[in-house]
Amino acid sequence: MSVIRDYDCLVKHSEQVLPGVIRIVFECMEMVSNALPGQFVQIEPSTGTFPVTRRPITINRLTDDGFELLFDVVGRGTELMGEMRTGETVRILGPLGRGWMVHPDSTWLLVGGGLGAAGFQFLIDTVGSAKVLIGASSSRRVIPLESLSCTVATEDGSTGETGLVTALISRDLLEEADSIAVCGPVAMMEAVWNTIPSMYRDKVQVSTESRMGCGWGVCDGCSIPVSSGGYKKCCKDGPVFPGSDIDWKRWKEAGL
Amino acid sequence: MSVIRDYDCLVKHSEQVLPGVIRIVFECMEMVSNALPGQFVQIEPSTGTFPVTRRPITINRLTDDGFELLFDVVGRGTELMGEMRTGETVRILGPLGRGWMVHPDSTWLLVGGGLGAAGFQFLIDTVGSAKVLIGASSSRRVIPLESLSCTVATEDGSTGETGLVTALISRDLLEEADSIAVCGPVAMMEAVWNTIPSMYRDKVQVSTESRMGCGWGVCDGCSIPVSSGGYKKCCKDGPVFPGSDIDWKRWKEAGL
Amino acid sequence: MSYPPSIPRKFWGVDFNSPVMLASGTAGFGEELLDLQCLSGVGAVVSKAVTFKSREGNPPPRLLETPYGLLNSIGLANPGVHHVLEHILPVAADLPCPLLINVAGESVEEFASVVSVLEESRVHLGYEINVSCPNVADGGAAFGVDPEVVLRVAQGVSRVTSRPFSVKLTPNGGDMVQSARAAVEGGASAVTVCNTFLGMQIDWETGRSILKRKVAGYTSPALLPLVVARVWQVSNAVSVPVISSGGVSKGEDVLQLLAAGARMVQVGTRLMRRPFAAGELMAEMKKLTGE
Amino acid sequence: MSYPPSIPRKFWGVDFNSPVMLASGTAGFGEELLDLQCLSGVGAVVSKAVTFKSREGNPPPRLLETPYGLLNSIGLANPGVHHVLEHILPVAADLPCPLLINVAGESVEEFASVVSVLEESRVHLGYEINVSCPNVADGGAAFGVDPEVVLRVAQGVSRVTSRPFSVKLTPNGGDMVQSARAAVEGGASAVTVCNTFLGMQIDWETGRSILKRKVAGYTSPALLPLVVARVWQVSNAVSVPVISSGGVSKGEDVLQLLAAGARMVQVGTRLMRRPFAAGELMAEMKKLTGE
Ligand SMILES: Cc1cc2nc3c(=O)[nH]c(=O)nc-3n(C[C@H](O)[C@H](O)[C@H](O)COP(=O)(O)OP(=O)(O)OC[C@H]3O[C@@H](n4cnc5c(N)ncnc54)[C@H](O)[C@@H]3O)c2cc1C
Ligand SMILES: Cc1cc2nc3c(=O)[nH]c(=O)nc-3n(C[C@H](O)[C@H](O)[C@H](O)COP(=O)(O)OP(=O)(O)OC[C@H]3O[C@@H](n4cnc5c(N)ncnc54)[C@H](O)[C@@H]3O)c2cc1C
Ligand SMILES: Cc1cc2nc3c(=O)[nH]c(=O)nc-3n(C[C@H](O)[C@H](O)[C@H](O)COP(=O)(O)O)c2cc1C
Ligand SMILES: Cc1cc2nc3c(=O)[nH]c(=O)nc-3n(C[C@H](O)[C@H](O)[C@H](O)COP(=O)(O)O)c2cc1C
Ligand code: FES
Ligand code: FES
Repeated sequence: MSVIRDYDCLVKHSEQVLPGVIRIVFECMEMVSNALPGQFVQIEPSTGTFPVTRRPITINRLTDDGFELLFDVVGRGTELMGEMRTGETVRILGPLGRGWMVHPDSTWLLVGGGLGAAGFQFLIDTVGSAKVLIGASSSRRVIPLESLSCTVATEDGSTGETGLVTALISRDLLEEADSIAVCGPVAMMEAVWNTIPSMYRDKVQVSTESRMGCGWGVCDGCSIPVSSGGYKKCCKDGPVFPGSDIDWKRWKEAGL
Repeated sequence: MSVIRDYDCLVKHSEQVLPGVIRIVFECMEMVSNALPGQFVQIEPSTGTFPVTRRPITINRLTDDGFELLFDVVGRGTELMGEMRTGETVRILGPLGRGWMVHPDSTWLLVGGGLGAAGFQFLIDTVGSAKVLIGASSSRRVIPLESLSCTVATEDGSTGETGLVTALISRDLLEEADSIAVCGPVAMMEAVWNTIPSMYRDKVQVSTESRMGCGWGVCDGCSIPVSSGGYKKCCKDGPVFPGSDIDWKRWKEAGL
Repeated sequence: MSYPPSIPRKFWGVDFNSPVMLASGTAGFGEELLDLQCLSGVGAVVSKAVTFKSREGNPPPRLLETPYGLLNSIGLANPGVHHVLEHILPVAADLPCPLLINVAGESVEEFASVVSVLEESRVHLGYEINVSCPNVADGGAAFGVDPEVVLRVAQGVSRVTSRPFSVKLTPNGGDMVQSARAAVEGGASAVTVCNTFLGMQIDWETGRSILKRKVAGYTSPALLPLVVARVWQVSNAVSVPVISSGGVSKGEDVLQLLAAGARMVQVGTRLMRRPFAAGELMAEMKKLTGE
Repeated sequence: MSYPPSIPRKFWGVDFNSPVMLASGTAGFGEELLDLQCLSGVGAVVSKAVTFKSREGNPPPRLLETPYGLLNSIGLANPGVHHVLEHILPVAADLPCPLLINVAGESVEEFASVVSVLEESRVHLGYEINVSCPNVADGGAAFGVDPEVVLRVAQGVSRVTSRPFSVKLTPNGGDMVQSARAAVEGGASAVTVCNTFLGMQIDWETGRSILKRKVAGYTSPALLPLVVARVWQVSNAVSVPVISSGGVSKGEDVLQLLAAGARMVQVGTRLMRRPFAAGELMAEMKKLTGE
């Protein structure tokens, strides 16, 4: 298990990569030696009193001396994070949670929806080769990914195929993959899950999201409904779960 | 009675005149035509949510197109005010309260303690000639005043006479004055009041201070104990009162 | 209620023009509002508390700002009901909006006595009965914490007036829903939810409270969720309209309280910083709702 | 107490090393604290609530951040007392500081039943009896609002344990001072002042609350004055020590609560942002008091 620590991380670089989507590169050697793909960090958005909790963001990739985050500005916390500038120091707790279960030498299929693909880069960099399918509303929501094989579908057809990411999923791809990683909005993930015939579902892992309090398992605030009944903690038992663990119906009801 | 309005005032200039003492010049023509010496304004220290009340500051002097404030940085509100920069716009309510009762052609004696002398400039500019006595802990607390006659006493002797301002008060000065204006910390004002023989006390006006809510008479938060029993409102009945109105004993008990 | 809500403008069958009321104790009797001309957007003014005899109020300091709010310890300072009737209400007659008189007392009987005297005036529309003050005659706890006492206070007031009145409940103990039900049973035409939460600040170096009465009324925009919850609970339990009081600093806050079940929304502390708050809130609401 | 106060380090005759306790529900059972090595400055850990049977807790979302605080609707999720005894307490045995187990129930009897089972373990020092949860067997109001019920709960617990226990009171109704007295009469060795204030946030456009249970527990640094007032009132009324809970985010806040009469000070929500809050608070306090 990786060692969780609370770091003062230096902002090395910050830029807007798409409208409203920010990339920040932090310096933190310890994270390089500790973090695993699919893990996340808890960022303190401000040095002031509010907000009272941190914000969870998936590690998008590791760099030589730190790590990179990619996030959407959707509210107050991410707005403050978008204002972080080179040279500033930010309090970041991590690496947190259980990432993708990476089996050596396995062939990966990655299915991402919009910003849900944030974090895939780390997985791609780790597993070596992977086929990636990305769905987004438009080209303005397709995050940059360095991958040998990446197919894109946009709802407005502004780039790649026109339509939903589910249309890109073929039996061949499912057959060929040893592991299937899915990450995106709940509705998109459920659609992908439903598209995948049951015989392939054992290969599926999904990365979940929930509003978080602590991020390290103490507050029980981040529950994800699981198919065996009850809940698991997104922050500690997840965020990545076997797809079959999820109770999709109850999760959608949460309206997250 | 002057017309109270809530103005968006432009900061024309801001500087530190003494350690921790700030002078800000605001543009506001309406204040020039309305304000009277001894009146104050209520400043909104921040555009954020906190603090929830404004801060009362005496108008130190009028300028050609606005007014000037002089204040001590003592807490959060004044700290924020000290950060106001040229070109910013600040919400200011005023002019507020009853100032000095200025009788035409009268001879004035002004007795100020430390920052209590803020506001004297406006009075001096209005009454033409006045003798001014200033007491302060050291030269670092003697605010600049343009006056033909100004005597200073400092407790540490760093400028002017060594000692308290009460030592500067002579029977001649009291005799000669038609009006005596006193402003400073409560303890200093009481000492001055006690130094002045009863035969001269009718000439004395004092400028009071209290923690304020509204500043315009609605909240009853700024009560000053008066000698007839009960309280008067610092913001509306004052801040300037005849010295004989004050119940010094009860006022000191307030520990303001 | 349908969502998003439209901005209500009628209350007790009267045209209020705005759902924003100025809270008791933060707008005097309205005279100063006329001077300052800050009545735009004001649906109604609630006067500061009136008692039978004059009260000089608590010794200063009466206000203390904390990092996120304000403590007040005014002590119901007021010149007494007869002075109010003779000298203040005639001036308040110029108000362009309805006036409610906030009535306080130290015994169950005092409330009705104050109202009886005020009945002579035609200036005010109705009353707000402040049962959050300590019941001096009966041990010192606030009237509002005991539904039985609330019932008697409301019945007493009902007996002497046919004007509408709201009972302003306390969040400091008791069961607000039960007290609200008692107020309605006693004849209240509305309930106000709620008066200030008890709060205190102590200087750790000296162990002393700056406010002489130590415990004071605390207000803060950060208390909005507490008020929303109580408005929601009470408005689901009683048939009369709920007037909210507490936590408002933005137009959005007013809309949230309306959505929670309030029919009128008071604003108090915000006036300390923004005398023109009512107009500002209305403008913000209109922008948000596209009205 | 002498002022400025020195930082207390003993409680219930035991060396706590620090007056800072981690509040129930914000520190699990302490296992994660061991992993994270964030126990420096922690005087004691209070576990999350334990009930007799396992409870899966409320449906998500369970947390909602508001502009100035946090709403939580966890619903006492826990694996039940037997699981806690067998699987969790053995791990918590490694904690370098005392552990109190927070006990909840839906009936007066459940509290004592839970404590009886836990008596088998030697890991914990004592209990915190959470009477702020709804009394399902008796109408649904919190146990804590009725001093008579608090007395019975405390007596029930006293009968089955000789370990010290604190009764954690609710600020949402009733009379906290009376409930505190009842707790002491029933044998409590301390009272915790207090559990979360009920709060709610509604989306005005839809009229809906994001949290399914609608009304939730609200915490915020802006509530500190409310907690200070209640700690002061209760500590002046009872002979047992008061543990404060609520509103702490700075070392100064802890000192203020100690000055108000608290003997131990819990920190909860602050841990969401600062897992190392206890150590940070101790460092700030030492700097302020020059210790
Ligand atoms: C494990 C995990 C990893 C994540 N990784 C990324 C990432 O790599 N890139 C990215 O852009 N976002 C990511 N998110 C979502 C991100 O945490 C939220 O967008 C962020 O917390 C919103 O904060 P805010 O203050 O800006 O928004 P708020 O003002 O708090 O809310 C704005 C909107 O965001 C939603 N939201 C708020 N908090 C959360 C939360 N904790 N989880 C999900 N939705 C939330 C609300 O429902 C609301 O609609 C991740 C979330 C989790 C749980
Ligand atoms: C009518 C009037 C005119 C004033 N004119 C001036 C002036 O010209 N120059 C100047 O420097 N100061 C003046 N003051 C005092 C000034 O208002 C306070 O120093 C200021 O409000 C402190 O705000 P703060 O947030 O910085 O301090 P806080 O953090 O609120 O408090 C710091 C200290 O200031 C004291 N204080 C806080 N509020 C007030 C208040 N309303 N009145 C008095 N003391 C207070 C407190 O007791 C505390 O010791 C005046 C006050 C009044 C009532
Ligand atoms: C300075 C001040 C004085 C108050 N005086 C009274 C009063 O006399 N009677 C009363 O019922 N409420 C009084 N209150 C409570 C307010 O009417 C209102 O209920 C409370 O401030 C909550 O609203 P807010 O958060 O908008 O301030 C007073 C509040 C303040 C801040
Ligand atoms: C996420 C969360 C869960 C909580 N769970 C419990 C609980 O199980 N039992 C309990 O007595 N209090 C619970 N509380 C209340 C805290 O123990 C504490 O009393 C409260 O949060 C006030 O302290 P704070 O302002 O420092 O957060 C919980 C609080 C939070 C924020
Ligand atoms: S966020 Fe606290 S347990 Fe997961
Ligand atoms: S400050 Fe409100 S009445 Fe004077």
